[in-house]
Amino acid sequence: MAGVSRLQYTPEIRIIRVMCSGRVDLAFVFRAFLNKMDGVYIGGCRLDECNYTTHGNYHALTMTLLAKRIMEHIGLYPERLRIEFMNASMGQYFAETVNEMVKKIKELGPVGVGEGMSEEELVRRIKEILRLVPYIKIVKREKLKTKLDKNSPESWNEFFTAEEIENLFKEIPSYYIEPEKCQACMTCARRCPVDAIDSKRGMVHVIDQDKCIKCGTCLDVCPPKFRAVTKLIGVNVPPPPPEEKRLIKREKEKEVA
Amino acid sequence: MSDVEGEAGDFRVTLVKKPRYIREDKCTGCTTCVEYCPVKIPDPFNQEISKNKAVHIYFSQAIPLITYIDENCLYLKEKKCKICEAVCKHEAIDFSAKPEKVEINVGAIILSLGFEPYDPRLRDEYKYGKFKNVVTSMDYERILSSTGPYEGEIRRSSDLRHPHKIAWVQCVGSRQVIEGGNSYCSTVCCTYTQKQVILTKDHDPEAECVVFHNDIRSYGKDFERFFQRAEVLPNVRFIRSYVNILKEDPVTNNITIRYSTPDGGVKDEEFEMVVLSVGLCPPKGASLVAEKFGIELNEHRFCKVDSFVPVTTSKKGIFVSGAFSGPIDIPESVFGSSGAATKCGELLNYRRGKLATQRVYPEERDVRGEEPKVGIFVCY
Amino acid sequence: MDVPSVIEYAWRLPNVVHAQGQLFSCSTESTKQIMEAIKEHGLNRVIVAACTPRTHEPTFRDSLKEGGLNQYFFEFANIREHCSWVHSKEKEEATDKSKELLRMSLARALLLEPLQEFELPVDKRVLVIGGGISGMTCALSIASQGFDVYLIEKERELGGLARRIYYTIEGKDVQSYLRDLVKRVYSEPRIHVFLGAKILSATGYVGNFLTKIESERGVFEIRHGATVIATGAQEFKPNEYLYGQSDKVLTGLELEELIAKRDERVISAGAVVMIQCVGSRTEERNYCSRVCCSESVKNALKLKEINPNVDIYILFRDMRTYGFKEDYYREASKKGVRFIRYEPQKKPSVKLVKESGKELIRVTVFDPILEKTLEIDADLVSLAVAVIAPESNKEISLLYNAQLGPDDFFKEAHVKLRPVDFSTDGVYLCGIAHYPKHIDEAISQALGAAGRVITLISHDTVIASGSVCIVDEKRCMGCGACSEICTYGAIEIYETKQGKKARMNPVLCKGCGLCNSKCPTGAIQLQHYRDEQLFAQIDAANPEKEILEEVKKVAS
Amino acid sequence: MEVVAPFKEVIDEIRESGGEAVQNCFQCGKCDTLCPWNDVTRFSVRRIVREALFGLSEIEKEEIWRCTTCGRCPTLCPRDVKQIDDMVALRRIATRYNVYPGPVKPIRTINAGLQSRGNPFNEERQKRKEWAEGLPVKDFDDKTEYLYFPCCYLSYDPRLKRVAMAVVKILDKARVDFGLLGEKENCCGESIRKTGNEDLYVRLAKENIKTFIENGVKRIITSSPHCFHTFKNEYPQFMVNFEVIHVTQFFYKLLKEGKLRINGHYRKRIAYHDPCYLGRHNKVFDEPREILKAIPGLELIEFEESKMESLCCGMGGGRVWMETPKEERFSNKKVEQALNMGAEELVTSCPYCITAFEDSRLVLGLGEKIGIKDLTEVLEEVV
Repeated sequence: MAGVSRLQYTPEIRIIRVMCSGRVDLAFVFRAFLNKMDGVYIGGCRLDECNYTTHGNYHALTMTLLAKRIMEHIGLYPERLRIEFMNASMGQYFAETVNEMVKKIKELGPVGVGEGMSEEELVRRIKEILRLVPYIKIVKREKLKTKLDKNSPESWNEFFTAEEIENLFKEIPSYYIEPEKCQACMTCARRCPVDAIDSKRGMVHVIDQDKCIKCGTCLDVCPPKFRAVTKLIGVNVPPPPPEEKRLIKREKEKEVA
Repeated sequence: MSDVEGEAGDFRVTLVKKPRYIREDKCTGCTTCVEYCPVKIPDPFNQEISKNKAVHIYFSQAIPLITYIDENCLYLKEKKCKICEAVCKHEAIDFSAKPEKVEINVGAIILSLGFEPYDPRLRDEYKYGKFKNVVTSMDYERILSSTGPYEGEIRRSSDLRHPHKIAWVQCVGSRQVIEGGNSYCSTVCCTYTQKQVILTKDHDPEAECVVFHNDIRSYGKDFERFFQRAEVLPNVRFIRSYVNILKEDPVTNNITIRYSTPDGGVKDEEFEMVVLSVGLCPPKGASLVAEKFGIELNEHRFCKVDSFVPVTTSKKGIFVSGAFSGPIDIPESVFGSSGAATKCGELLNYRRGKLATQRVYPEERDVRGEEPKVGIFVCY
Repeated sequence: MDVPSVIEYAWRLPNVVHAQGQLFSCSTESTKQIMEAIKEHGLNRVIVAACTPRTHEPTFRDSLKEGGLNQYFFEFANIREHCSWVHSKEKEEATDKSKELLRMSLARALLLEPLQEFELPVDKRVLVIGGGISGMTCALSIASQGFDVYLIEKERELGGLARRIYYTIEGKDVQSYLRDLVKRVYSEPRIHVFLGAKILSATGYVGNFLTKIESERGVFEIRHGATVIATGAQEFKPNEYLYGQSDKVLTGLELEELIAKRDERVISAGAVVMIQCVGSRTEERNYCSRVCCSESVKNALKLKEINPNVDIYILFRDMRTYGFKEDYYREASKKGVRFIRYEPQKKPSVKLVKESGKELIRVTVFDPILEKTLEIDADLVSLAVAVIAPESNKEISLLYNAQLGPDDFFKEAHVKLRPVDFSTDGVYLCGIAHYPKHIDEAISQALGAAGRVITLISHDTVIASGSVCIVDEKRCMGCGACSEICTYGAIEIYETKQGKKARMNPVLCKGCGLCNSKCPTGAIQLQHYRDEQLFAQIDAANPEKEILEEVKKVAS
Repeated sequence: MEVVAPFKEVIDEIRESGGEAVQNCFQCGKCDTLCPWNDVTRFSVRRIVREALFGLSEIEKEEIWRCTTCGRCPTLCPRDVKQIDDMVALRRIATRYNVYPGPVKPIRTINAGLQSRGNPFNEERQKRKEWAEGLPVKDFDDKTEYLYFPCCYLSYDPRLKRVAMAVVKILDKARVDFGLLGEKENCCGESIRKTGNEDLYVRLAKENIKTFIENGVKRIITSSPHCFHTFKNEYPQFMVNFEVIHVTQFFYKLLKEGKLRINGHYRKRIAYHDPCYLGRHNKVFDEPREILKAIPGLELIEFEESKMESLCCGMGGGRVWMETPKEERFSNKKVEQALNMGAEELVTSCPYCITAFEDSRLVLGLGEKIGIKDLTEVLEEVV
């Protein structure tokens, strides 16, 4: 409607179309910041006026609230992210809120620069978040489903707390395959959704920590008789055994024999 | 519609299409002509609150989204001007256009003439047109709209200030056996008023809203909850009393309303704006249409319908949908229109699909393995 | 804005083999140009930089089809609503922004994939659940247009609630209308009636439902393309105002029956009190039952007709005789029916008294205008009880994924735009299963539902969008985050050898993509809006990035 | 909280007395917002109607005597409750039981006067024509075209006699063939009927009708809108139809036909007050205004509430005979309004209104500041 009504607003924004605000992924937000976008504006339908029946806008809302806390956590101004709910006739509202946001962001300065962060540091921190998106989705899954009270937006801010995010990042687990226990059965590798497990027949399996999304599938599926996968929290993952030492015992014995 | 003859299954209808003086195939809706047009007119879509030009787009979501030239055009009136023709880059202006006669042959007819909002000028007591800040709900609807006369800001015409205390007067022209009124209830006003109250509070959370009524008729699905939603808003009052729109302050143009209290007294209260919740009247020209189509009207001059099948008129092959059959709201209109359509289907089923043709597309090219080859087309 | 410079910029973008300006892209002439350019330059992606996809996306997709290209290779850059119109005073900025939007579109376009729309066969038979006036009306209309209808009714007789209604407020004879309707249903060979029916199971989706029923005629499996829910509603039985304790206290329908039968109690009654909003507009049932005000007025007028000397008092909160029914409200007043308003905090009270050997019901109610409490001795008290949704709605709701509202009436897909549809395709709604309404309104809606059904089943197939979600089973960890939020029930989690996996029913998917953003692993992707497509578009917004190298890699 | 039961006998009595329309009421309260009493005190038409619906009317209270029958509420009542009929019905019951509360007591004397001498002042019949002595007016006979019916007030009241005289002078100037019936006529009966004394009204009316017929009256000019209203709208119940015309209508007609010419100037700012029975009840709004507008030098100003909304002077419905405390008189308000608008004279065309306004002028001590005139008096000065 802003367009049709020829309402004038500031030209800094670039609109990307999705069919539902619920489609806006946590990763999209940080991907935008990674690309030096100074702000992200999410426009959804008015709450309880979902075009589908899924009420994706409520999900977009919780996602936004979470993203804002994460931004704070990594030292970005949360004002760089904004969600607004509107219907097709609210062109004026759209124009106003966009103008307001752009003005605010101009005050904050370019992303990272405004926060006094070096470019490298900014990229490093955002990339780290992007790497953890699957983990965050898994851990906060229940909470992200919450249908907040649309009549008390003042309470939304408290939905995710800084402390909670603090803990979220403190408790990041790592999964590690204990070389002594691994029997190279390949179950975990087959089931790993992101192909993060280096598995060769007869060789101790190794989790590629950069690829790992911390879903814990390997831990779940490792046969109980082996119990080779462990979940580590707050400790560094031991380095994988060197290639030459990866041959499992059984195979070694075979070789010796 | 100038003429209709024939019977169910075979009607011949003659239509006269008024010229818009704009070539639909050439106009891009760029509105350059509007910019240059020297004739300012009260905007018919914005209830004549704001101005538009003699050449204009009817409203921002009009289909097609192109201009038309109305009868206020200097050239049409006095053969002067033609500035629009000079500025139009698309050669879309066509003053030579003449009314076009179109004859169509149809098997069934659906009358969806809609309704006419009640004109409160019919009675002095409403002070419409007399007190500056008394508006109808239709006016207010436009005032609330972002494409409205004040671009979505609630303003009043006397001083263009934002009114913070607004009264709604219900049953304007409805539920009354006084001359110039309608005896029936218009069904939609209670709920649209609640909507307007909610939107007003959205615009201005501090606003004080008072609705004067005699019964709240939240009879439709989810209407009761909607009413409660409006009712609990801070500074919103629903007062059970019809009112007397008493006086206008000569300086502030505020309006004093007198209402009755159940204890046998009255109270005077001043408002910055008064909205008349006008009812629904039969469409203009209903009698003429009825005569031409040979259908009957009811005692309220709405379309007379079969009391069990409310989409059926008194004439075979002619159906009715929407508010022409009586005051109804949008959902009722929508299923009624679907109902009218199915009645046409029943009537014309024996020749279903006879006029349809299948479209054939060329076979789809397999582009797998091709390097992307992009074509870009930019529209001026 | 400066269109030539935008075109010039377009030529500099990678993989662009053709760029041109058009005066009016959506004109027939221009779309033909696009078609020809596809053939001439062997285009396999088309970007139109013009207006909003809301209006013309179908037009251009059609041009691609005409050009022999999959329609999903089309991408729109909205440089009108997003640039020229909203930045009309900043020509330079608008031009630059257009270039960037074009670049972003290109990035996405390179990653577009051909998608197929599904053509699902449509079974032309229709199941109508509920043999009341709505169900019968709907069935008759569908059948008269040449389609078979299975009309199932849980009772052993057709007619529904209308069997208990004798006349309308306008004075029309409901029973004879009903008899005629039933006769027409039975004489219509395309309507197959099943009485005493119970639904055992229901599966399927738009165009292809399979419902198993048990009825007087045994167990049947019915294949049908569309389902109409016309299950009606029922009368609320109150436990206040001495209902059930005194035979002088009746519901509105019970009174109507006495009136219709010219029962002696009605003919000899000296005073009748009607109490409105019994069980409606309460905390428990926070809705207005819509019909009761007019029903009471109707009964009052009928009573006055039979017995002009009877005193009638109608105790109400708001009289809701909307529309032309207002005339009957006024008529009732004129005939001496007394209307007394009560506030919910000061509900009337009812007690049994003996007055000169005669048993009476004494009703007391506070009149806010008199500021006094009125005491009325009545021979009969009629309660305008709520119309309530039957318990069985819940079951049917689950069987057909037909949503219920907060009061357990069926919930339409959209109040105004789709008032007889469900958000589940192929399932429709009419009558008082939707909400209490008068007979004419129910009929109107029943015909409306018939119209919607015909719209579906008059086609041999339905087309489902290609932009639906798909699951990459390898990447799926079976966590269920997707299926739990899909209100369309399009995703199911099932067991495989590799553990639990999500499975998509593309027919049910509406393409909102919520599941996509819930999926931790990216296993579920909304086609046409895949992660990498949107990432590419986001990345391309970055003016510093030498675009598209990465994208090109992925694309090829 | 007081508990009451509907009182069937009273309900029936009200209905029989003509108050059936109370049952039309849907309690919207519109009447109370329109009623002029609510400008000066607290008064609820709605409640009286409601009480009547349940037979709970309190006839011994002053409330049922308040209504001035100004006609504002019935013209805008959405349910056609006919408030005037309802009020009269209640007064009929009170009259039947001879119940007149304090301020209404004078009605008894009025009744006596009307009964014995055909006028509310209990003045001698013979004096009815005294005012016309020495004026160019003849007695009405069956050859006379118009009967001029001046009303009791114009006949006996010293202030209002001047109005009657003015009428006669104008008629004479226009060479109208008219005459008086003098002692033969009775009060028209309008106001006594509104106090509920239907029998007396019927007697007065019948006597008048008899007189009219016997004397060959066909056309009647009246000065009082009350006579005008009764002859025109109520006497037809006795199956007679006289051609009734109000002086303002008649004078306007004479002016238009050129039979009457305005020669003089009248350099004053004038506010015109619409009498309820001329305006609201009979829609005679334009003729008086047209006459005033035709007078050179006269500046006509309008009240904020005029025509259909005109504020009643307070004298209708028999209130002219009842006692109204000073602070509750509508006429005081009206005179003040006129003064505030800058009017030099308040002009109207009803004897009751003039009585009320003259009284207010006196009570408010505005003797010098504003004049009160009948339109006839103004016209007489310029023709």
